[in-house]
Amino acid sequence: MAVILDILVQLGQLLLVLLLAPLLTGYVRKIKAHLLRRRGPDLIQPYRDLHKLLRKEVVLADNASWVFRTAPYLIFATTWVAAALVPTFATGLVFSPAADLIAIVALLGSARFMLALAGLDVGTSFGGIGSSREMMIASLAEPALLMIAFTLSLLAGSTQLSSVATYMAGPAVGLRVSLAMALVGLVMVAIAENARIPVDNPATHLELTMVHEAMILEYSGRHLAVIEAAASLKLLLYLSIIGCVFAPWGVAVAGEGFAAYAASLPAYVIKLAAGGFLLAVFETVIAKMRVFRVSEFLGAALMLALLAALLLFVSRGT
Amino acid sequence: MSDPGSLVVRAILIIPAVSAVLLAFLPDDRTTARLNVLGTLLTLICAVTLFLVRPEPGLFLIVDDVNVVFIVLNTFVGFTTSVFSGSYIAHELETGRLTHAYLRFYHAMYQTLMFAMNLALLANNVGLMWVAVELATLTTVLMVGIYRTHEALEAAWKYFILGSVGIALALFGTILVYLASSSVLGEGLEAMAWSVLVQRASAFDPALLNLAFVFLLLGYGTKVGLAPLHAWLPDAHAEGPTPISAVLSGLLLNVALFALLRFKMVMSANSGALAPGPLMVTLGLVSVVFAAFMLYRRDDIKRMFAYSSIEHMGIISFAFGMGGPLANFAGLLHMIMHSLTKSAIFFSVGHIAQVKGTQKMDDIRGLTVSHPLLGWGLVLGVVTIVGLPPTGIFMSEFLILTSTFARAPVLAVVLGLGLLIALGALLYRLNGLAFGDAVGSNAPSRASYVPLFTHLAVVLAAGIFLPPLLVSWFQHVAELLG
Amino acid sequence: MDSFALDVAHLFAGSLVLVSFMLLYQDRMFSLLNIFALHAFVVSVSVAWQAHIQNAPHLYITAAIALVVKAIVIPIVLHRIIVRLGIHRNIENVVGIGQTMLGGIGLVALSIMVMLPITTAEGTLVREDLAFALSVILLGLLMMVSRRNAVGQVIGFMSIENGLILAATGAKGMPLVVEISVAFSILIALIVIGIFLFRIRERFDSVDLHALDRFRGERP
Amino acid sequence: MALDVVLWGVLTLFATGAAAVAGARRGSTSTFVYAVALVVSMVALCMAVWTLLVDPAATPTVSLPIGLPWLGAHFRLDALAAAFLVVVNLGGATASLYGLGYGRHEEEAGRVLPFFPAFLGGMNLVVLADDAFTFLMAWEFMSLTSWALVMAHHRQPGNARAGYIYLLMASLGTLSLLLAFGLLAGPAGSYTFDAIRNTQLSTTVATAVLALTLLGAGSKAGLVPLHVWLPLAHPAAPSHVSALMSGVMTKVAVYGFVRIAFDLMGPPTWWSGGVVLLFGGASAVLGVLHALMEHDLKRLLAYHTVENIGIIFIGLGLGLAFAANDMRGAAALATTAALFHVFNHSVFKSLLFFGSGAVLRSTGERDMERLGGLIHRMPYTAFAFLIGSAAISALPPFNGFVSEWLTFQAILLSPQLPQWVLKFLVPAIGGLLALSAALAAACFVKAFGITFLGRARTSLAQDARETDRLSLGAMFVLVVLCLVAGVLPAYFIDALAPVVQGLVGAQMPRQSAFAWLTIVPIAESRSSYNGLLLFVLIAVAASLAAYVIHRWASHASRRSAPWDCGFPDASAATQYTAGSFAQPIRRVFGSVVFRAREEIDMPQPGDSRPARLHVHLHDLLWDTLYAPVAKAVGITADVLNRVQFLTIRGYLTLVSGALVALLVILAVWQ
Repeated sequence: MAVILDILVQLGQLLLVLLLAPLLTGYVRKIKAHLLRRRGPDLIQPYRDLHKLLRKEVVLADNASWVFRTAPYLIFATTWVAAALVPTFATGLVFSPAADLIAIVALLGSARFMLALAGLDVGTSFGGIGSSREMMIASLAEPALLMIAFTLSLLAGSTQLSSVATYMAGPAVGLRVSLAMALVGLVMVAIAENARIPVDNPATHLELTMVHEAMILEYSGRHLAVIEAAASLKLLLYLSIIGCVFAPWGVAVAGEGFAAYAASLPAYVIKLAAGGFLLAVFETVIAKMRVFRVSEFLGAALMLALLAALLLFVSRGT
Repeated sequence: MSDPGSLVVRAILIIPAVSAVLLAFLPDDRTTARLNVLGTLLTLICAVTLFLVRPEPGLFLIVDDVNVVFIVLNTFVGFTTSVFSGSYIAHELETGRLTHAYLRFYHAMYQTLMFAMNLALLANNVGLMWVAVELATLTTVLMVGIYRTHEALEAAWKYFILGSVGIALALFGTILVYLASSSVLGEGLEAMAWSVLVQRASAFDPALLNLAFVFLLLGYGTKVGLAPLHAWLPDAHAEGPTPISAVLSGLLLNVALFALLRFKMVMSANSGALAPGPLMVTLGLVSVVFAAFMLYRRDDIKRMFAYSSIEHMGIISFAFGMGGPLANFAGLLHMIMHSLTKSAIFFSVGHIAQVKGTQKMDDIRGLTVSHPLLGWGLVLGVVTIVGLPPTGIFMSEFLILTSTFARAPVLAVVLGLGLLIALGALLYRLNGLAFGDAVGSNAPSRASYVPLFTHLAVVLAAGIFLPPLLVSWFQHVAELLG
Repeated sequence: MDSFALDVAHLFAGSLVLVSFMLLYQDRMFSLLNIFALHAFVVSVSVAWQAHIQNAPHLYITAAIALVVKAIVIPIVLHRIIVRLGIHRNIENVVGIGQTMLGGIGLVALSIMVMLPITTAEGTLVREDLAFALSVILLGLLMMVSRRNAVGQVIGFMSIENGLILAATGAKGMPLVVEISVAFSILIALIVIGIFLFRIRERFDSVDLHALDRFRGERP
Repeated sequence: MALDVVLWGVLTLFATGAAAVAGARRGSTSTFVYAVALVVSMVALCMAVWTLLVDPAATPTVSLPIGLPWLGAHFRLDALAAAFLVVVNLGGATASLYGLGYGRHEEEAGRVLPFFPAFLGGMNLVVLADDAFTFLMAWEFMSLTSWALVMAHHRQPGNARAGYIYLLMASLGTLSLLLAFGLLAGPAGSYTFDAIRNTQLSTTVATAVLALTLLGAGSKAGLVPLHVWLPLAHPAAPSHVSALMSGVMTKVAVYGFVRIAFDLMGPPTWWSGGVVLLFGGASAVLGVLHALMEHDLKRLLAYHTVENIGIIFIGLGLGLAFAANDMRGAAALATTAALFHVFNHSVFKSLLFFGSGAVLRSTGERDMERLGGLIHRMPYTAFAFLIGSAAISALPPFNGFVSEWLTFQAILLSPQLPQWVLKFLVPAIGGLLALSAALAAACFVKAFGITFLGRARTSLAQDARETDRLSLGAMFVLVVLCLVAGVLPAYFIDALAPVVQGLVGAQMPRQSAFAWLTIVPIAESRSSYNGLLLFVLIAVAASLAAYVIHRWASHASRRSAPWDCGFPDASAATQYTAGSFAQPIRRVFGSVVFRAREEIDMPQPGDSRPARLHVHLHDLLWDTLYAPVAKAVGITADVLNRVQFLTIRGYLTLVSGALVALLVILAVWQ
């Protein structure tokens, strides 16, 4: 009985992230528009877009193979599962032992792998550009992320996000330079991974510097819809990770009952809102950089993460 | 001396001697090759019976654990080479490189050489052995020059001069040994008999023995082909008829080394004498490394394998120089394995050079395509000679290297690198010779494959299984070698 | 055996070394032959003396062989060859005579040094005889090394053989087999050298080994 | 019993090889040889699995009166041997199955068939050997037979050189192992492994042995900088042999290292772990970077072997470091990770080579730049290759991820190491590992994407046909294994427990006992992973999404020309190529690692010749390590070669010089 209840809560999180993700995307767009003194689309505009796309017919390129057609669903499913395994409103949910931070990173890697292949499938030059650059970015972002995981594990003795969150909420943490560096590194990686400015521009289509959009250029209809949904989920996932690790306040622990969940849910939404706001501000004040500067950007993230880990040794003094 | 054993021993000497005389005078060249084979076969059969009956040692001749294996090896390779020689010489007659008169001479010399080598191995008298080795040298000098080309004459001349100097040095060493022993054993034949020398060596004057050994090492070492005394060897191998190259590398070098071994036993039986080990190790290492580098710049296929023989003689000297039961055993094993393998290589090389009409390696390519049996025979031979398993050479090199490394790591590393460098050169050439598109004549070869593959099979079998009898003999000899 | 006999043997051995030096010193073909004949003669006398004092009549044979073959026949044959080939010019030395002599003295010193620690029952004289024989051998080698001309080298080689005979006869009671083998090898050496010289004459204009060296395998 | 069966199997293999020499010309020989190899491998595989699962404690030994006469040949089947026997024979069985189909069209059958079973037999013997002589004999025999297989297609340009460098490096490796055993066995020559285990080594000797073992086993395994032969030799062989060489033979080399470093040498030292880690890290990153620059499909795979060997050695190095500090649990984790990766890599590398073989067969091309769009022509091969790519890129839920994840978990334990050097080194190695994993994914996007996706770049790719069923069968067996080992790793880890127990004296917690088959290396609060759950969740989520959308939203689709931002009907030549795909990464890493230089040849206006882009890459390791050696050998050979052309007088001088020198020595010595 308890197991079924646990699973229900887990399924609840699955639905929650799925429902919240487009809202987050819409929210960030809205804030950005406000910052540019535009009105911007509705908060729920992403839902409308998805709905519209889902109902449209798919136009497949002549050469598209089954990889092209199955990839969207796999990308979506993988990202969704990954997002559902990150502690949002509660830690220690029943499926959370299925994947620690490293596994979650790897799941995102799987999604990216499929996406990059899909970009190559039709055999156009734009798809190739996107895939190639995406993999270059990932090749730097992933190590940075893993080094951050290393720093956290060093501190919390775990890569399990639930455990990390519990530890970070506890009194033993204190203010640490390492953590700040890890946070900055993580933010940089999140920006790169989510194709945000300055690494990529999600709102462009005719720019030779585009990455993510180049890969999905050939997608249409429901395929495009699930890919967009996956992208939103990914943004949510990263904000959730940052939230649960660096702002682990108000997170319920699994099994505390629905009252606790009800209390922690608003905290989660507030965290997302704050994160989204900061992202929008950041994106507004900074300029897009050349593709080959990205490696320096991410290299800095990697260095920060490494420094964070090494500083930890020094500050711990053991 | 009328027991069956001594009869056999005499037969081993008489058969080749009689054959030599017969072959020198019989005119019909069709049967001479067969007679040659028959003579060596009979000698081989007699030699094999030595495993069963062993005569009492006399003052002139002896059969003991030390030489019995080498006698059988000698007659065996002599026999297989004569088989090979049959088909080789037939081709030489066809192409007109040899005339009938020279053929008679060749066969007579071949049997004389067999006689001389058997005598050297059987001799229980240092003087007699010296005479036999010299006889063997002289016959091979004549055979090396048999083609009478500029190169052949020059090679023979070089061989003759260097060999004669070697002879002289070895004789001086022998005289010194006699001097050392006669003051203890008294004058006469006793003072020159192995069996006595080894037993009484502890009483000899060490200083005299030391001096003697220096001369013997250089004298017989010239025959062995140790660098820097090797100069005659590559050219003699390259310019003479290939059966002679096979016998030279396979047997004569061994016989000379065998002579050195006998003296080394005397040395190690005398505690006051200079340890011969360091000298042999030095010469051996120099030979290995030198020959290994020399292999890289060879164009002539036979000369290349001649250098490989120098390398292997170096390995063997090194092993005996290191001493100890393992290294000595390995050295003995290596002598046998090398002689079988190298002669096998020359068998295939001989036919290859005949078929392709050249000894220049740049003009020989893709043998496994054009002549699969010869080509693969060569591949097997080279793979064996560089010490790849599962052959006897791998076993002996394994023992030498592992047993040395624990005692003298630097030496083992130098030796190992030398082997590796040689392997690099030989494999590099093998690549060109055996693989790729075939170049040159594709004419089928009327080769005798039996000797080639018999040798290779024996070497392979030895790598997997050594007969216990052989092992116990070797272990006994290894003990004597100290 | 009295010490006088040994002293005489010693004298002969010493004079052989002296003759070896004379050989080294020569730079004319014919005088080289003559000195070699003298060399062989000294050996022959020395062997005969040994036969006398050791009471070993078979050594007389060796002495006779040395006298007849090496002191008479070979010089004559070589003389003819030289005349026929027209190579009776000066011998080309690799290094100067002076340096060669210096080297020779060094070699003699080396032989004596090497022989010093030897202790035989017969005493010091045998030791010095051996040292002389070794000197003759080393000087012969030096001669082979320092002469460019084939005839010179052959003579150098034969002087080595003479040194060997000296050593062999000095070793008391050494079975006959050794002497015979020495003679035997000399005989064969001569035959073979003759054959080669003949062939070499056939194909080259001189027996100077430089001509041979031109026909080496593998030289580009 | 199991050991006897395997040894008989090996004998059967050798006999088959010998028989194949005789029947090489006949067509049916191929079927016969591969069938026998398949059966024998299957039997040996069953025996090994049985030993590992049912009876790992029993270590049967057999001693045969062959080999070194007074020693005999010793064989022993312990848990470690059984584990590697599984790898060897799984690879052998699938390669034989693949060969049944693939080998039928072999042009040089006579050069493949005799050596294939012998190669398999040799690898089995290495794993079973229990004395130094038998071990080295089998080891070098394995090299020799694989060399022969590399030389099978000797007429293709480059193969002869590949074979040459291969055998030379293999011999270098054997030589150093030989010397290592010389040290281990001591001057008395106690060559049996039992005797070696019982000897105590001094620190100096242990250092030398470790260095020599790294050199010996590393050169066979393809550890940087000893890897130069590997990308040349592996691709040169027929593809099923490439699979064996890359997937299995390198593992046998790992076995050799494990056997000596963990088993024979006794307690390790911490710095040995550090050294191994360094080599492992360098191999992982350099291997994958080289692979990224490579456009030859098989060579790309071969470079990936270097990378994966690096990952395995990282695990082994950690195991050594932990074991040296008596952190048994951590050592068990690291070693398990390495051994599991051994298995995993053998599975997916074989799979990928099979796939590349199928491509090679149907197109005759290995150059990716001339392929493309094969997914339409060879759908099954493409699917299998895709799974293999995902697995080797360490993507969940496949097997490659699990072992890399375990390695990461072991790395995360490194702060507990007392040595400061290791404390700093291991995180850096972790960074390298992460980098290599990410680059591997990039590389396989390239490999799969350029080869199978997009449009055909040449008519060869256009006319490709799907490969035969037997080959596909072999591939799909491995596909299933990739997935099974990925979603149910608990059983595999448990199977390795006795092996690890024997090596480091501890084992990981029993994994199959955890709820939901989650794998938990240390403790659940620390880290855990559940491939099964992820797989099920992803499968359900994807199917659900697809079902819901198709049911309630839309399922209509139509075909049309690609959109491509409005560019009309571009030719296939405008696709991204392998070179252009790798360009960003080349820009980022290449300038340092490869001294990459791009040269643009742009014609003047009016000039009608095409513009060209030349990319120059340098293999710095080759340039700095190998080329100078080759040059030095060449110069020495030239100098010494003058001795061949002296006059007789010159030679006589040498002889006299030697004599005088010896006499002088004698005079001085006395």
